[in-house]
Amino acid sequence: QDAVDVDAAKKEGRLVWYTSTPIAIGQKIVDMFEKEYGIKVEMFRSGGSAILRRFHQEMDAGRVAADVMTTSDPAAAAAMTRKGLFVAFRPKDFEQIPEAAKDPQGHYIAQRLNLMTIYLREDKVPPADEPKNWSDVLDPKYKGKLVTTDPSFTSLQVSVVGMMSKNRGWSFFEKLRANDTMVVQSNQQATDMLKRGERLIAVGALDSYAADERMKGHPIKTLYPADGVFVIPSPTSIIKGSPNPNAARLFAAFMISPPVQKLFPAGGGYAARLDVEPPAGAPSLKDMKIVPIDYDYIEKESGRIKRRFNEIFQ
Amino acid sequence: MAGITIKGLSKRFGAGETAFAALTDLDLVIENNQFVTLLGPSGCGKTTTLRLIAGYLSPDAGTIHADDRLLSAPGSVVPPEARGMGMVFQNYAVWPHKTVYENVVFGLRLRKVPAAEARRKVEETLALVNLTGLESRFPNELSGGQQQRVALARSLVVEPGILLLDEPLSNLDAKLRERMRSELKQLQRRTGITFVYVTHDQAEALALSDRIAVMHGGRLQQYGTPVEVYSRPANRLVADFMGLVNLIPARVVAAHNGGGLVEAEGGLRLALPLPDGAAPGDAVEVAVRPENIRLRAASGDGAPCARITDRTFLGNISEYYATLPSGQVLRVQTHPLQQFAPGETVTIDIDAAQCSVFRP
Amino acid sequence: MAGITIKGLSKRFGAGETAFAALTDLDLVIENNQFVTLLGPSGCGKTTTLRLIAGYLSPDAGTIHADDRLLSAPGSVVPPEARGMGMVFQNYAVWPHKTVYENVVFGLRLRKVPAAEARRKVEETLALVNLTGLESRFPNELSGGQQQRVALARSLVVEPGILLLDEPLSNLDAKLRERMRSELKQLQRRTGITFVYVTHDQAEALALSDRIAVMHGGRLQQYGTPVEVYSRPANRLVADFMGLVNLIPARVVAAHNGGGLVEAEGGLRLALPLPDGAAPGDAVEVAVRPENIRLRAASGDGAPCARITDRTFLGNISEYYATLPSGQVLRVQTHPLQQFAPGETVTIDIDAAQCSVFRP
Amino acid sequence: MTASTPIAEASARPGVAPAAPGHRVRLEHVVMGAAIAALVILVVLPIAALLLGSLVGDRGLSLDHFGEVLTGRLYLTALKNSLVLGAWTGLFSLLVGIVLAFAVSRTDVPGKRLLEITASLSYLSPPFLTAIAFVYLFSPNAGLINVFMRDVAGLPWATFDIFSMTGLVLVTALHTFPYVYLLASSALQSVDASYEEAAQILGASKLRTAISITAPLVAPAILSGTLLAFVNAIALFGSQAIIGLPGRVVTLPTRIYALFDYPPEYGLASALSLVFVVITVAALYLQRAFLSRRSFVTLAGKGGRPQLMPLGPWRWALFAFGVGVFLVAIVAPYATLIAVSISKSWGLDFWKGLTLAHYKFILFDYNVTQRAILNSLMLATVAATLAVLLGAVIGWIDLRTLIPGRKLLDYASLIPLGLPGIVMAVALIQFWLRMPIALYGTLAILLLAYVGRYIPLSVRAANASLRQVDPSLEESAQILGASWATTMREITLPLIRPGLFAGWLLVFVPVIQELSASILLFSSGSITLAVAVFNLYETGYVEPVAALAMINMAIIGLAIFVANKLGGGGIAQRTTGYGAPA
Ligand SMILES: Nc1ncnc2c1ncn2[C@@H]1O[C@H](COP(=O)(O)OP(=O)(O)OP(=O)(O)O)[C@@H](O)[C@H]1O
Ligand SMILES: Nc1ncnc2c1ncn2[C@@H]1O[C@H](COP(=O)(O)OP(=O)(O)OP(=O)(O)O)[C@@H](O)[C@H]1O
Ligand SMILES: [Mg+2]
Ligand SMILES: [Mg+2]
Repeated sequence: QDAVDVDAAKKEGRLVWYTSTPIAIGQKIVDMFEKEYGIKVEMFRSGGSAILRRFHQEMDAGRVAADVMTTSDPAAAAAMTRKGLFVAFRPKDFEQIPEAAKDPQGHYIAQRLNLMTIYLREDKVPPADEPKNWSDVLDPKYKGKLVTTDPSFTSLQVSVVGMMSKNRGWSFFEKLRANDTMVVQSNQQATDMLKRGERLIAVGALDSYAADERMKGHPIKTLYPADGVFVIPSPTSIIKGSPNPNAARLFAAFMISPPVQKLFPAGGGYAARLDVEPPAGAPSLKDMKIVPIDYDYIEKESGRIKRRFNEIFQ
Repeated sequence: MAGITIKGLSKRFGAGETAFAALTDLDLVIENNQFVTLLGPSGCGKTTTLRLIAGYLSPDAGTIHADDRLLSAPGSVVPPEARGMGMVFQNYAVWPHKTVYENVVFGLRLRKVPAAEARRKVEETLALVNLTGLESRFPNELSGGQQQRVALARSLVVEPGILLLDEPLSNLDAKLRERMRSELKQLQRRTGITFVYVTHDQAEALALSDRIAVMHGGRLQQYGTPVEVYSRPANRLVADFMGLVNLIPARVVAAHNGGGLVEAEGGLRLALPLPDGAAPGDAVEVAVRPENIRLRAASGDGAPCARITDRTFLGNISEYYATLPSGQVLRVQTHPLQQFAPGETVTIDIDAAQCSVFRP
Repeated sequence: MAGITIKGLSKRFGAGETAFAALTDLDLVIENNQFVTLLGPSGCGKTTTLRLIAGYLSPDAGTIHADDRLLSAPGSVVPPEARGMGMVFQNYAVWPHKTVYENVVFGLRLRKVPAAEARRKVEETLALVNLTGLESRFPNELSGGQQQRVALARSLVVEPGILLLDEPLSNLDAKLRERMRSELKQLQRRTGITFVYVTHDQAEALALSDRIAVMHGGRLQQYGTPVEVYSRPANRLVADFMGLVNLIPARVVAAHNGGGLVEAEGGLRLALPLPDGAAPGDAVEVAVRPENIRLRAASGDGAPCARITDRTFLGNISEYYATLPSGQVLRVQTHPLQQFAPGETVTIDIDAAQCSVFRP
Repeated sequence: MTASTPIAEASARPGVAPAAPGHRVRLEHVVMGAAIAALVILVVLPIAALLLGSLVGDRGLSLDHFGEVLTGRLYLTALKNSLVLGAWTGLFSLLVGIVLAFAVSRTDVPGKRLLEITASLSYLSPPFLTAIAFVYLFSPNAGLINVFMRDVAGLPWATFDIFSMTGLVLVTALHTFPYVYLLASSALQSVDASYEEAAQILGASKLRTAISITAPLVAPAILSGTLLAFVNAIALFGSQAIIGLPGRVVTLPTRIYALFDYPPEYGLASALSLVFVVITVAALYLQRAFLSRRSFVTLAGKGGRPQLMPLGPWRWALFAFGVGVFLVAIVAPYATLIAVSISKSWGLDFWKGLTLAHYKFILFDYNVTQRAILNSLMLATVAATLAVLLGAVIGWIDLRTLIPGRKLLDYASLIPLGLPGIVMAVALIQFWLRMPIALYGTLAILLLAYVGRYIPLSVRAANASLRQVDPSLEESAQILGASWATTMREITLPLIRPGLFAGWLLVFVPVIQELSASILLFSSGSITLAVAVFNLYETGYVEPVAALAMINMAIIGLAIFVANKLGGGGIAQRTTGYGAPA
């Protein structure tokens, strides 16, 4: 377990956090941290891949702006670890994070877990019509009711599309296309389509947004397909050579502290820590079938995956 | 070919306090086949009159008849497209996107003249204005004078009874202008079309017109032949506008039946026709044109003397400033060969028959 | 006050095939205190010459000296701001965002003249051009003539040795123009500044200048006093440009020592000065100005006769077209009171001493 | 005032000092050199970098990227869609713009002020906000208007699918028609009435005159506006992402943007961007070629004011059309955005959940907003100022000097007009990532992008106002002894000040809204308002997005107001009407 020098961190006084954490939760984490330590956090919130692109461009330009980075792309995190861009850091409670969601040396540690599932408008889809597993959505009775996200703009979806196509072949998506599935840029847009009733079923979209809307009172129900959900960690890393290394460590440690971790289930998502309860009314991960993800494959093939997907859906 | 009768025509612009009477109570009879010019300083209402005749404006009072047809009256105006007139604009308004041929044939197309006949007519008209061979040029490939002839041809080809021209020569340089002037005059004589011509150049008006309507401040000042308006101006305004004029303050010494004797300060005495009702003792102004004063070497014959104070050589004319003993300065124009040096004392003869007398 | 000496000045515009010689080999000596006019038809290179003198253009060949200072030579040009000249532009170029006072004082400010002295000078200059009291007006609150005087005052206040004027009167109407003309002339006499004046109006040039440089096609045609260029034109071009002229084809009958006798078709004989080397039998052209032909009632005294074919009343002048038996048409100008009717046969007298003879 | 014949134009051009070589260095040469260098840095180098980037592949220099871009089905479809979108948008802009322009400047249609406001507001509204609003109104199943038509009015055929090429064209055209409108109406106002009167007195009816005389005379302006609409239409990223993607209408900008997703494919993106540059440059070239052939057209003269065409009952039809455009282009999107911004969560019962919480969130709780607003205001102010100064110098070089290649400069300054923001951003990234200076990720690179992207607007504005200042006004200062700098400071700049302020606003407004370049170039410290809006939208916070959008418009309105107060008035009246030959 690695120590954190709180005084040095306070002396640095600020840090820059690149993240794709949903804005409201991200903002809460920042506020809590600032309140706790008096250290200012400059949050750069954008889509997961926009964060990565920015980070890489800055690296190429010889500019390390970020101290801490949280994305939703474990494949990229693993690759960057290999390139030696991150600091190895094992904070307090490191062992509470599942093996699959962290680097053994602590180059990256999951901040939360993202479930890519199916969810739907329960007021408009009768229980009898609910799809039970992924291939059910190909049924023509769902024609014109489906929405999914574009892997070109949503990195979580790259893993879903990559593994689905690897396991089931591209015909799955061709049929999805034939079922007049709408493609949107982001998970939130998918939720939005459901909220307004434009589409009724989101296929391969982030569950926590559905939960968030559910809490606001929207009749949206998450399904956990029998043939497996995708669980993708959002890894947090400390950037090597960043301007505020101590504040970065303090923040990374803070990220997996119980108060922060409890924010996620409170917002409908899954915490990274094993000792934090799942969101209210949602099943525990132990009770679901989880599709294993081959991140090496995803990383190597991502360009091809996106292109193929777009060719099918254009 | 048609005549125009204008009765009591008035036009105001704007309303309320800013209303401005551009034209007031104009009476004008323009006879068939005549070349009539509206002449006056800028802003006197010439264009307004022309646009009323063309039908672009509707009068506030008065009527315009062409022959016996009522064209304009307050509230009922035959639109320009139904008047069968022609108009040549100051800037020619030759359509830049049409060739010469297309410009000229436009009016015939509107009249649905068969193509072959239209072509023949356009060719004839272009020949009339000396533009043969330029049919397929665009206006930007023509000189100013040629453009003006296109504008003319375009108006002439539809054989209007009346052709309105708004300062068509004002954009040309002196030489071209002089040439176009005589072409216009000949054209009018040849076609017999009634021309209503607007200009503020008195030389142009004198050279071209059968009759001149001198306007000022929206009112007609005089309507007459060139010689009448130049030599017998109805008032000071006309005298002044029609060319250089010396105005000599004088006093009536004797008056009889339309004529009389006046005396200016310094003893200059002239026997002249007098305005009606002039009585001895009245103050008047005598208007003398510079060419009606003659200079000769000083002689003791009792004729008034003057000293040459300035001299300007103008080519075909020499102009002198001759100062009378009274201090009155006279402008005199002579043949350039008749030379006097500044400082010289000369005898002056004033052609009293050519003078006009106005009450100041 | 300074003179200008121009030697072998040439200027071309464009390059390669489209190159155009705007000015070719100009030699001109402008003496101190003179009023010199560059006169010629549009495009003859007047403005180009003026802009070369001002330093806005650099010459391709030749030099310009002011007194003994070299101002321009190919590749080395003193910029306008260092020449100490003044210039009045055709459109006045009065700065619309500055008041009359600010316009005029600008040059003094640049010269760091103390405020009090600057104010005094501006006031003096404004008085000189009759603008006292208008100091705080903006140009849009001035008439055209007043604007022009502001432009003049602005140039004069810095006491330039040389004042360049590019068609300063061409935008004015006839009456104002005539007035400004005499004001300009008086101003030049009073200040003694060397004026270089550009115009294409020959009457203006004749009225104003000490010397006139007549240009055509980028070349100097004649440089002389107004009377010289009008009455003794160096060539046909000058004769034609300086005013109306009758060109009568004729043949030399006898020649002797600078003079001789020519005979035109139809038996018109004139004793005239002849160009050098003219020999009997040579074809020549005799140039006669309209005012140098006199008309009188037909007489049997052997003088040539002609028939009046057209007549134009121009106010201070009457113009006749008189056709000789040979068919040659002469334009004749007479005093308006001397009247002949079209169709009438008259006797003509040509003032041979005023004629010029050119080889065709 | 009069026809600008080639000769008149040529002789009105003063020969400025550069004609005399070998002199000591003068200030004007330094300034002009700096302006040229700036243009090279802003426009030429990034494009060169783009070219280089597109040629560098895995195996050294190759044309592989172009090969893929020009054969891949994905890219060809995007290309085709972009062209189709541009063409239809151009056509619609043409129709709407011309009808409104004609109505306002030549007829007695009532409510002209409303039509004018419609056009300016349409131009000012960020198109991606209109797109968001239209998704709420016209998404096929749940769009408010569609629901109303289908379920309440019982008119299922009267529904409209916004997620389609048609929808995209509609939304885009609402933003681009003002180009045609503005250019056409100013041209219509400057057509000398005597051209029309000449046709009338020959017997042509009003309609005939309009068709065979007026329309051809203003054709150059209309064409120019249409091409601007075309070029802008294909460059707008925001609306194409929001409406195009769900409608499976993939376009070049969305394709390029996707190629930038992690891991980015710079080579392909650069090649695709160049395809874009070629299209837009070709369009601009066509436009210029067409216009230059017609530059002889003589507009404006000493004629009277044109008469207004009495339309009779048709005026009400035209008025209804104008009101229709107003409703669709202004009322519908703004009403929607306002409604969304004050609803607790869109989709639930609207009247039960009215709240200002979203305004509070974005203004006070979400710490990005304030920074974004400050950044945007600062960037827009600085960018507009720089662009205007640069534009003034470039315009001056073009109009007042004889420097060889000055036309090229003018052309270079026009190219960015056809560069979609995203392409500009790619070019800048390609270039500045290779440079030793770490510009990337700073406000400076955004500034470069903005100035570079909007330089055409300020150059045009400066050019137009310089044209109205007769060169002799400068020359007369010169001959009195004023140096170049003095002449500029005392004469030229004060005279073109109103034009420069107009140009300033012309740049300021789009910079505040700029999304497509910013989205690639911003970083944590340099986030801008438009990016903040888009980020919120991308992560689904639609209600705060709507609130932020309203704040965005408020800022733009305020900025325009302030700039007008500072720069308008007074001098404009004094200088207009000062007749100087064009
Ligand atoms: N549409 C109008 N509205 C207001 N005033 C007008 C209008 N048209 C003309 N005027 C005014 O009416 C007066 C007469 O104008 P008009 O055009 O007839 O003058 P003009 O004699 O043709 O002068 P110019 O020689 O300058 O062309 C002028 O004072 C002018 O300002
Ligand atoms: N900058 C230029 N480029 C090309 N040609 C020019 C330029 N300036 C003048 N010219 C040409 O040089 C010739 C002389 O021009 P200049 O301006 O000196 O004529 P001008 O005698 O002043 O005529 P105007 O009376 O019409 O003003 C003209 O044919 C003109 O077209
Ligand atoms: Mg008029
Ligand atoms: Mg000139």
